[in-house]
Amino acid sequence: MNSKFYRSLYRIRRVEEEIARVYLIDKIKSPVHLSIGQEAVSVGVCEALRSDDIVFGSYRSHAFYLAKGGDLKRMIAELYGKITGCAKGKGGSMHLIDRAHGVMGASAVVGTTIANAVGFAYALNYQEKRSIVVSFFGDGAIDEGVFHESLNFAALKKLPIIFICENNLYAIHTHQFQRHANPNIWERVRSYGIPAQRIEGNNIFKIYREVSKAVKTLGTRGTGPFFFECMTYRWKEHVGPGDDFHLGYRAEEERTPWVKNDQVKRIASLIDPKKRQRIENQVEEEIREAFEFAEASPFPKDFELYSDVFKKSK
Amino acid sequence: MNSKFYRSLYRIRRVEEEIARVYLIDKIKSPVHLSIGQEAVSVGVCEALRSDDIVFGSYRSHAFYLAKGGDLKRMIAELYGKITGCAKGKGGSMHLIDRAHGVMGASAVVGTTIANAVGFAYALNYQEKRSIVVSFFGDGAIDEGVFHESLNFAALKKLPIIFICENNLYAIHTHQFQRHANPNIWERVRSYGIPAQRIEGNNIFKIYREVSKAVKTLGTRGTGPFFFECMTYRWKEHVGPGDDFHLGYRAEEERTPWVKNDQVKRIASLIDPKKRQRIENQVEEEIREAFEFAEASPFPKDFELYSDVFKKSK
Amino acid sequence: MKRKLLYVDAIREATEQEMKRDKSVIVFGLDVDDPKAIQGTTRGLVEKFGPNRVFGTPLSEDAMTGAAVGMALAGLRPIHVHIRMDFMMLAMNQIINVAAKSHYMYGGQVYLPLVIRSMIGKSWGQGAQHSQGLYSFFMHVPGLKVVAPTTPYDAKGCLIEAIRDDNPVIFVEHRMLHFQKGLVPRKQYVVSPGKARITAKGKDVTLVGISHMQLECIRAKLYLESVGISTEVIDPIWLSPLDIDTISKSTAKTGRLIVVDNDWISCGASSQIVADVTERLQGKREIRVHRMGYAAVTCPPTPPLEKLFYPDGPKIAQAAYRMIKDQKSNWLPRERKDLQEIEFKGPF
Amino acid sequence: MKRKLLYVDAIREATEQEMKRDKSVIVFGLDVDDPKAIQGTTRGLVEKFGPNRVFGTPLSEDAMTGAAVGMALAGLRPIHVHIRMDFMMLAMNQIINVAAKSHYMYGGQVYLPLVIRSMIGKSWGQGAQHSQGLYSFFMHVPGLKVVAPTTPYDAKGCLIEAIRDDNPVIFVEHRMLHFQKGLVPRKQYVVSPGKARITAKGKDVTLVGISHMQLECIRAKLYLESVGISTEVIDPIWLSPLDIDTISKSTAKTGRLIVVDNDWISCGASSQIVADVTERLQGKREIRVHRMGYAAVTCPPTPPLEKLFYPDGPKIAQAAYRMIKDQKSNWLPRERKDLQEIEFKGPF
Ligand SMILES: Cc1ncc(C[n+]2csc(CCOP(=O)(O)OP(=O)(O)O)c2C)c(N)n1
Ligand SMILES: Cc1ncc(C[n+]2csc(CCOP(=O)(O)OP(=O)(O)O)c2C)c(N)n1
Ligand SMILES: [Mg+2]
Ligand SMILES: [Mg+2]
Repeated sequence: MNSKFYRSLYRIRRVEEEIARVYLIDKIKSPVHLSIGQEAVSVGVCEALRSDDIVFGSYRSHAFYLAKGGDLKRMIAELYGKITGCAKGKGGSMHLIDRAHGVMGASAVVGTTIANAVGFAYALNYQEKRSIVVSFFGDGAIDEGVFHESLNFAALKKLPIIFICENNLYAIHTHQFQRHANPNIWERVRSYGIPAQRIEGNNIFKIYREVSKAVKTLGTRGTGPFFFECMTYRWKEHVGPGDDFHLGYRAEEERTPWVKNDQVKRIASLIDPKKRQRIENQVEEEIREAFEFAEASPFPKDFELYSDVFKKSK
Repeated sequence: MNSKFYRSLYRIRRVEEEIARVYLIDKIKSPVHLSIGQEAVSVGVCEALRSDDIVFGSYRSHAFYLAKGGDLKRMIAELYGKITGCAKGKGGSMHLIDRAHGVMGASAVVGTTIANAVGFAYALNYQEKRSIVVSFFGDGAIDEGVFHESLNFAALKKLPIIFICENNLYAIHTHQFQRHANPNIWERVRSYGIPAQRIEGNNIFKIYREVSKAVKTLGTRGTGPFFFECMTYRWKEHVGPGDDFHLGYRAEEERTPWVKNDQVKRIASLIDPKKRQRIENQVEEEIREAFEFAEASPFPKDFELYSDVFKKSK
Repeated sequence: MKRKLLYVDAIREATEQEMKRDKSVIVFGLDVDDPKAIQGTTRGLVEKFGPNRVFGTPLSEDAMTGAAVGMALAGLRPIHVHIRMDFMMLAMNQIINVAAKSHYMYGGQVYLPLVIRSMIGKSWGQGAQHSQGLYSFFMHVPGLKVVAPTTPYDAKGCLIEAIRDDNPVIFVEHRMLHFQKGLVPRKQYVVSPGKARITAKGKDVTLVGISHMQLECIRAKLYLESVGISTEVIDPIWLSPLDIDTISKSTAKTGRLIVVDNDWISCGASSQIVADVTERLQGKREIRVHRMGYAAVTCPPTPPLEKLFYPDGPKIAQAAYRMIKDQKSNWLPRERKDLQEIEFKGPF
Repeated sequence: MKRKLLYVDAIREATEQEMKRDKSVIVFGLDVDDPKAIQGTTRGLVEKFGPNRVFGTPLSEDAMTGAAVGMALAGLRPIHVHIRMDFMMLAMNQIINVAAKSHYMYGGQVYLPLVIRSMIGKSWGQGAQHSQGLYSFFMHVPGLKVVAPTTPYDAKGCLIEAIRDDNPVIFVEHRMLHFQKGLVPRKQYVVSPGKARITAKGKDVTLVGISHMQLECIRAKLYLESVGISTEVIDPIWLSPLDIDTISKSTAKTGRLIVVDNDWISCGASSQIVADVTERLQGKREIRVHRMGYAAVTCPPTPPLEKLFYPDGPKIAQAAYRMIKDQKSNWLPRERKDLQEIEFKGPF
């Protein structure tokens, strides 16, 4: 378990560090929203899922994409705008997808995929499939009406879905306190009759444990939905590769406890150093290959501009 | 007090009965959404307000328009599509307005005026005016995202606004149970940190008393908002003048207790019969005049089609 | 083949037949399962297919449209119903930013076999917020198909086509067409994009009538007959993709094009069609063009103003007459009682 | 009069001056009070005017737009800011069904002095959901004004005009214009609807460039100069109401009209302008017309496809060249480095 966790955590952290490094040479001509510091949520949740379970998320998409098993090569190629990208270069960093691994997409408009996830869960029920859906979103999405409409419907239909709010305290530079009189997201959700709890401290074990319980319960239909508010923290700027403490909207000290409590280091310390080295070597190799793959891949040809507007029906 | 209540209740009831009667001869070429049975909510609330307080509502607009002091002649003329109507015949029954009496409009799209009311309350605060805003809406509006966004903002800014949900159990023909897993509107609202309660039984005194308390509190700024879920019942069909028990979506027995508990009759029984007769005569006379006024008024002239698209700025 | 159905029943039949054919077709939206059954178009479906396949929803246009997208992603073929086009303004984010774009922005990996049915209101004081067309919004954005059938025959064929199409289709109905009667075959058939219908042959002027305005164009044609003008009338049926060829050809023949829309003119379908035909025929054939639509104001509910708000048979006839004979003519046919009820003939 | 400002600073200055003049002007919207201050356009305002007049909001586009309507009803003159046009799809109900209609449907008794500022994104992988124009939606619906200034001078003058206007104004900015520099007078002035600006005089062809495409049209004009073609360039500035007279007159003079839009073509502003001019000049002057805009696909973020997606100077020049000389010509000017930075001159 620990080595699985570690591989996933380390992989996400290192992929994003590489993205941040490469970003400076303008190979990635796309906004990037890094999850550095928040990886534990994606990993804790996705390790509790089966591969045919489905996840939806937002533009801050790298972590859940990778945690769910999304193809790394195709992700980096997508960021490079290459035809080998997971969306042929037509999505970009904010719209990662990997159907084969249950990553059903991500939206640049806050809140939109919550409703899509709910509809998908309805369909799974209707189709009598065993898989479930996870909807990832930030604390900013709570403010949007679609969040409430979606909760209401999911509760009404008792859908097999788990809502994961990654509460990193900020929507861009605006603190939750500036947006909610009562910063009690989980309580709002309970009023719909949905079991909801807050998980403090970016704690990967706790997240994994609680989500696993919910997944198990959802094995019986008509028992959903579930909701978790996972407290976490974004280390980097909202969009882009750098820090942002100079902006003054938050103090570096606010980050300190989260860095001390870094889940990557925490899990690293729990596994055998040799095993750990092996994992790290494998991941580094994979990352090197992925960036090489992206570099070497061609851009889409001109005709691709006009492909994929409509699907031809059979 | 009782006679004031009675005059207002009786007036609304009788106006709508007249509308229903006249409707059959097609003078009113407009959808009409009658509040017969629900008058106690509008009256109980509006009697607690001052004349410079502001109300917003929905297409089911007759009761709160009249309860707030809206001009009867201009209302009936509006239903008749006449130039003397409160919106010159350009609004119709779903968009009644009377600025002089603080009736700031009504929308045919469910939920929309909730946000408008919140913005108005923000402005009153900013302008340091003493008046407050009341936002009327049905149980159907609860389902809409804009309701939640509006509550969140109103709570955040502690606005001088009272939300009144007229819960008549149905949105058109769909019962609240078919729309909410948990029919606990007031509880949802409390999760925003807004004082909220349900008032049972269409009880005009209770409504008046509780709203009066809220109004008083709002005299001190930064104490809002407040929320009341007022349980009530629509006797007639959703739109139009008739009954609708034949449709089968609700049983006539469901109405029985509400008719027994008719607040018009209840208040009637509390006042001196002579006084009552006088009130009734006055109201009947006023109604007769209003319909005559509407009948006698001309339709808008052709040029009115193109007026009022833009206001000329000075 | 001689069976006549109301438009609403044609919709109902198409839905039922497709639901029988394909278990992935489901119907949902506000009030689809209530006693009025969306003017009858969904009558009986919940009894036949059960409440998991046919269900009413909370008043949540945004999330319910988003849910329809999610269902389509999962392989269902949802039909989501709105009782007014106006209410779709609450669902624009999901339609414009998600539904229209998913196939393209995911590089073709996902597709959305989704139908959004919606209705345009008219008369009886529908007024500002229950009368809008607004389908030009959906014609503007790549990735959506738009259809506005006017006859019961096309209603059935287009709905079946829309259900089978693997892309999001905005299906525009008009309340004044709902109780029109016309021949409708019992079997399933499709009316596909790419072919506008010439509903009347003529040689002096081409009238294109969209949605309910098709009926007004047919009325106009009859008025024009009485003054010796021969009118070609075209129903585009599918607005996106649009069969501009048929309209261009007809205009090349008649030399005159009037597009009558059930919507405002500015940046509307009439502007699109007129601009397209102009670009195509310039340098080849001199033509005259004219756009008609809602008056450029909010829809007023009071009957005398509402009458001025909409194009109608006499006004359309007048515009054609002016174009052909004399721009300054005051000729305006008196409304004929016998043209108040027009039944669609066919089969086409 | 020689002072140069960035577009963003012109916006900021206009806002500040108007807020000083009129206490009823307030500014709110997501992130208006954050450290980035909407590209600097709201920088310093909260310090000057306090958090009651300048405030960020929760992510609630629908309700915040509705709140702006309510504030305007109460006599304030709110400026509500969206950082992308795309996000306005969440606010369509309040804009289309409420803001556009209130003055009319309440018989002129209320009015909404409301400005909605919004930005179009481009490049650096903005992609599907951060790149849309969509202002044609607002040009379609009566009751809204729409303006898309391209120069710092017009940005300031139009914003002041919009703030003082008693009707809802959709104020369209383009992120690629935000850091353009140009002459901007210190004093307050207005740039009112009703007057398009002829930004270059010429005789062979009329180019109308909307928003950022104005810049590309000016580039095109320079390319065309090199092959001896004289171009008249028009910036409509206000899209609704639109000064079609100026465009018509210019087209009557040159005989050729190319409208280059920062949006899709179908049912877009380019269709509207082409159809309008065609209707006006038919029978008077034979003209050639052509519309250009986004390719009819979702905006792809990958640079090579994105380049194909947008019109640009060379492509516009090519279209003009073909219209004038030879439809089949392959002439396409090489991009010139010296045209990469174009600064707006003026004052106009
Ligand atoms: C509907 C919408 N409004 C505004 C934006 C601009 N925006 C982009 S990210 C963001 C903040 C979202 O915060 P949160 O949901 O907490 O996610 P986080 O970035 O913290 O992961 C905002 C406001 C948007 N993308 N979509
Ligand atoms: C946004 C929107 N969706 C759907 C409708 C159609 N509709 C009109 S009234 C109504 C029911 C509203 O119920 P409720 O809010 O409880 O008010 P009531 O009619 O009971 O007073 C519906 C769904 C609408 N007008 N607006
Ligand atoms: Mg956040
Ligand atoms: Mg109700």
